[in-house]
Amino acid sequence: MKKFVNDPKNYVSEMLEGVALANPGKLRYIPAYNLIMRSDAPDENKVSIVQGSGSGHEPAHVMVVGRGLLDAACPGDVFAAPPMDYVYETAKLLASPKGVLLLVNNYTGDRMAFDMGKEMAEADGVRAEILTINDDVAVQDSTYTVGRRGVAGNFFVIKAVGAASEQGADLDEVIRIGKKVNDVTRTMGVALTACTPPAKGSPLFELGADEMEFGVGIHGEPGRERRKLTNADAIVDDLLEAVVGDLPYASGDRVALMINGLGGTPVSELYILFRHAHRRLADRGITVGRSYVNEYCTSLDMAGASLTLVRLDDEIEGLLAAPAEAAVRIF
Amino acid sequence: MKKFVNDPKNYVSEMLEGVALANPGKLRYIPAYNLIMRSDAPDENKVSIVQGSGSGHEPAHVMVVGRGLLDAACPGDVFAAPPMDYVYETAKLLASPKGVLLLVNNYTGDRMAFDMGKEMAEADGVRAEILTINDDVAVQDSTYTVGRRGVAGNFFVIKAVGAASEQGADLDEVIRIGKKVNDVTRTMGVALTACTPPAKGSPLFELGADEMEFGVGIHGEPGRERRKLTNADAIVDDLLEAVVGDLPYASGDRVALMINGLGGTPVSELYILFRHAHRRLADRGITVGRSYVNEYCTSLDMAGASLTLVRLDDEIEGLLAAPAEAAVRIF
Amino acid sequence: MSLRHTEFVVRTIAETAIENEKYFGDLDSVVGDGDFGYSLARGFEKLLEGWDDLDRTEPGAFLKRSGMVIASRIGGTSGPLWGTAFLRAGAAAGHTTELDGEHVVAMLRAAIEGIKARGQSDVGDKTLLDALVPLTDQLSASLDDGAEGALRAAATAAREAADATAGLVARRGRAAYTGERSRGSVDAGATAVAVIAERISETWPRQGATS
Amino acid sequence: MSLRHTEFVVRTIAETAIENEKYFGDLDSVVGDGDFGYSLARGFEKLLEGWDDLDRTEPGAFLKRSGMVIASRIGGTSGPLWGTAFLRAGAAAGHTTELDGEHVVAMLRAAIEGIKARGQSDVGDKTLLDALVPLTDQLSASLDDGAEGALRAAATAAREAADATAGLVARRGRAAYTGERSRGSVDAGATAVAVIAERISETWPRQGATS
Ligand SMILES: Nc1ncnc2c1ncn2[C@@H]1O[C@H](COP(=O)(O)OP(=O)(O)O)[C@@H](O)[C@H]1O
Ligand SMILES: Nc1ncnc2c1ncn2[C@@H]1O[C@H](COP(=O)(O)OP(=O)(O)O)[C@@H](O)[C@H]1O
Ligand SMILES: [Mg+2]
Ligand SMILES: [Mg+2]
Ligand SMILES: [Mg+2]
Ligand SMILES: [Mg+2]
Repeated sequence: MKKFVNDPKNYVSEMLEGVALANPGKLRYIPAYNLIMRSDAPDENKVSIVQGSGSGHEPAHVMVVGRGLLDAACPGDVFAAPPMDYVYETAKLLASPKGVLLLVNNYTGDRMAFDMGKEMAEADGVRAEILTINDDVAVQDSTYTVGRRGVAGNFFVIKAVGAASEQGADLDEVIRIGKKVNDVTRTMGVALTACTPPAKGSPLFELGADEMEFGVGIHGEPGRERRKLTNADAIVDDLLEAVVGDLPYASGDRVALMINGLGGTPVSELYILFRHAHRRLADRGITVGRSYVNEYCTSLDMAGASLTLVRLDDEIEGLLAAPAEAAVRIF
Repeated sequence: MKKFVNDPKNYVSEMLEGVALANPGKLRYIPAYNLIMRSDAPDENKVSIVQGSGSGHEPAHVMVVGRGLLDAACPGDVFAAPPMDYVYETAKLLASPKGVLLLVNNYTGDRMAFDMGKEMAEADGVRAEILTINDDVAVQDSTYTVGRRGVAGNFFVIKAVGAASEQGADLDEVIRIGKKVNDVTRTMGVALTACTPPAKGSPLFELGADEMEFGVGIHGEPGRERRKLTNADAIVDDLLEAVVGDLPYASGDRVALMINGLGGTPVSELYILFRHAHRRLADRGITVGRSYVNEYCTSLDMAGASLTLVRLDDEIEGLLAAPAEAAVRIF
Repeated sequence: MSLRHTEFVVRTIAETAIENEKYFGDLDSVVGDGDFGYSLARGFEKLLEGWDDLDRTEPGAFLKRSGMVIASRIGGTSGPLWGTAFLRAGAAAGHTTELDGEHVVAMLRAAIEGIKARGQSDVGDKTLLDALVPLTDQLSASLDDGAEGALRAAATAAREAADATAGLVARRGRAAYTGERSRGSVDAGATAVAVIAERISETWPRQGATS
Repeated sequence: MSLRHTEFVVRTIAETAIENEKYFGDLDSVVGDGDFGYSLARGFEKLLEGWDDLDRTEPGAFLKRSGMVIASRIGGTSGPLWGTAFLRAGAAAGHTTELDGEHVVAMLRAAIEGIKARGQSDVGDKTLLDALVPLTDQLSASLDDGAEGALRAAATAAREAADATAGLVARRGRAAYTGERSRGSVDAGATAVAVIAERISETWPRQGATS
């Protein structure tokens, strides 16, 4: 296993300790609940924004805790939703008179943990609501009641509700905004390699040298179908076809375009994908108003990328442009 | 080859076009010279800061063009220094009455291209100086006159001279600062996998499943020695030993600590390395004043990391903390 | 089934899950995300760590406390599902201190209903239910054969049913995202139920003898 | 050597470099960074693109223009080194229009001095000099054998010397960073010189016949 790791059981806790050590005075780390929170949270004039999910998606979500983004993140183990009492304890610690918004990517495990954790917190008098994110167009909605997965598009929901809560919006308003952003956000991903969970020590599946997985999620699970590997432009064409046709996005729309790396792909390649997506959208009369090219939500060391579109209006664009500050910092 | 790529010959130009498309109004792209520059450069009240190098190190250097960092970057092809006329044209375009500072990582090809390009620009009346960066402790200095390589530590030189030039420092002063930072900066890297240059299509060398290359540079070339793969903490111990002992850094020092990913390693693992380095430095009485955990200078898709220390004083720390804005943006 | 028998069953489940961490994880890798073995193992380790402090006033209370620990300490989908199963089984046991075969069947049915409700799933969705329901049906049908005979029959039924999940398409859990591609490999949760049932059936006689 | 011969030699160098892109790159991968073949190929492609517009007033001018294109369009270490070599050879040719063997040797020596100065390198450092210097020495010693014979002897010397670089430790270029580990594989630049010399020696008779 080509990883920087000690005992795989400590993968998450050692990473979180690193995040805390790198951000003294800004972040607080509570090991018992895998909890990373802003040192100055909760703010009683602000809805607390919390995201939980499995680990292995870094920088999501522990590294987007900060002003204008998340107030706290409580990850579970690698690719496993947090146990419900992590959610419960987090909700209690972040309790604000204005309420707590729990952001949940739409997976069975995550929803159960958050439903149960929220109920327990409410029994203790905490005001909390859940907002479910489900931007992945790779999953055919009808067949499975659990429905579409939440993937990299969750960043836009985080950014928008983070900004709104910072500006003083109340819980209902924050939820309205989060739902609105989720409703106009669509993502599709492709993997060139399988990822290796540290506790497993070997790749989750085997991909031939000339194969790719089309329509992958963010947990290393195989995708919608296996295809022959094509060149970058052809991959973008296929991703765009799936994403644009789904909402659909139409000529005259103004969008945010995100090319998200899945962990093992260098940023240079992401810009090659971005270039072609930008041009093809222009061909369709769709204007890219905001650009995002980086890693936002990964699958450990998986080589791959996802493409996300968000249809912008003045409200959403204003919230996306609002100032914010996260633990992943270049300077 | 598990890459998002079209014709490998267009790898660099398509990436640069993507960078330009993602930053409308902020960056200017001149295809003939692989040139990415701030739209508002040159500023006649400011020394222009320019960095060239091979490509394949992204986000360095084209993605750290921006206010308080580089005014322009002119990369060559993957792992190849830019041809001298790229340097020449870049120096002319960035000419400022206050002068142009050309930052060069210490490699034969880069130095020759910059020496020749600078001479040509000077013949045209451009005031230009070269500052060489050589932070890599893996190279034994004495044996090779070309000396130590410039690797991820170059970020700190860029950041410091970028801030100083923004504050109005003249060329001599900017050079003084750049040299000062370079003198207190040391780096050592380790690779867990070989990288695959797009034009080659296969890994540059083979590494056994239980092997790592210790003391690698950033061009995918093999390192100082091949070792058995150890756990994350043991790797940090060895990197620290090499780096701390070199300057040396001593008890009572205050440092910036950077864990730089080489391209294929997820950020979660970088924080696992950071955690242990932070603790071990504390054991030695060395305080981490500033933390940097991310990709700064990569080798395409190589799995690996480097550790950099910078000894801080008030002047350096102030420059590192000064505001800056680069093309690689999370929000 | 006394408190001692209940402790024995829970401990056997825990130990089997811990010993099979890698096997269960590999099964979950085929069309899932590979964390199932890890999640179960870490959670049941936690249960064993606090083993001596669990409420032992009666079997039902013991199961409920175990369910609380499991639900709150196992992540992923399995924590809530397995925790709910233990909680419901404990509730169905009520305050009875000596549980007979009928009781045990009723407890298992309660656990099944809990999983279905929590997971919004049913038999045929290619989940652990596809082993647990046939196991319970067979146990119920074989009660006249005595504990050992009934357990053996139930374990056999669970194994057969778990193996048969290879023919199903997943409609719940992470594997469901792969649609038709999930056919051809057994479900990790169902196989775990079979492995655990076989272990209980094997070790029960020994345990019975020393009681 | 007339202008036509000079054009022939430069074109042969360019075509050989382009055809051997992958081979030269693989050689540079062993202890270098693998870009040597790519850099040469892209640069010489550029040279051929502007081929018809090169200054053809005399051999020296033609070589100098070629050197300018190479130096400014090949990246990495090779652009400045190969560009310098062509520039110096052109300068050494002066305004002579028909170059004899002595002239050619003098031009090669000038190219060698240029590389040494630009690269701060010398024979024994495991670079292209380790093939180019023996090649030049042998050419000089064999001038009495006529062009074909001298070229054949020079190519053989270059090949032997290039192969012998496997025994050297690199002291210049990217390979030098690996120290002792660079021993055991041939130098990419020296091998390129040998391959090019062999090609010129093979094709010269044909070209000569049609001139
Ligand atoms: N909705 C559900 N209802 C019942 N069982 C389920 C459900 N979803 C998954 N399972 C069972 O859980 C197992 C996977 O557990 P786990 O790996 O913890 O889940 P995940 O990684 O999907 O969160 C599956 O093999 C299946 O038997
Ligand atoms: N300082 C030097 N002097 C002479 N030749 C050199 C020098 N450095 C490298 N070379 C030659 O150049 C070849 C590598 O060229 P190239 O791959 O373009 O360089 P790099 O990738 O190191 O910039 C080597 O095989 C060697 O023959
Ligand atoms: Mg999981
Ligand atoms: Mg190179
Ligand atoms: Mg799973
Ligand atoms: Mg090279």
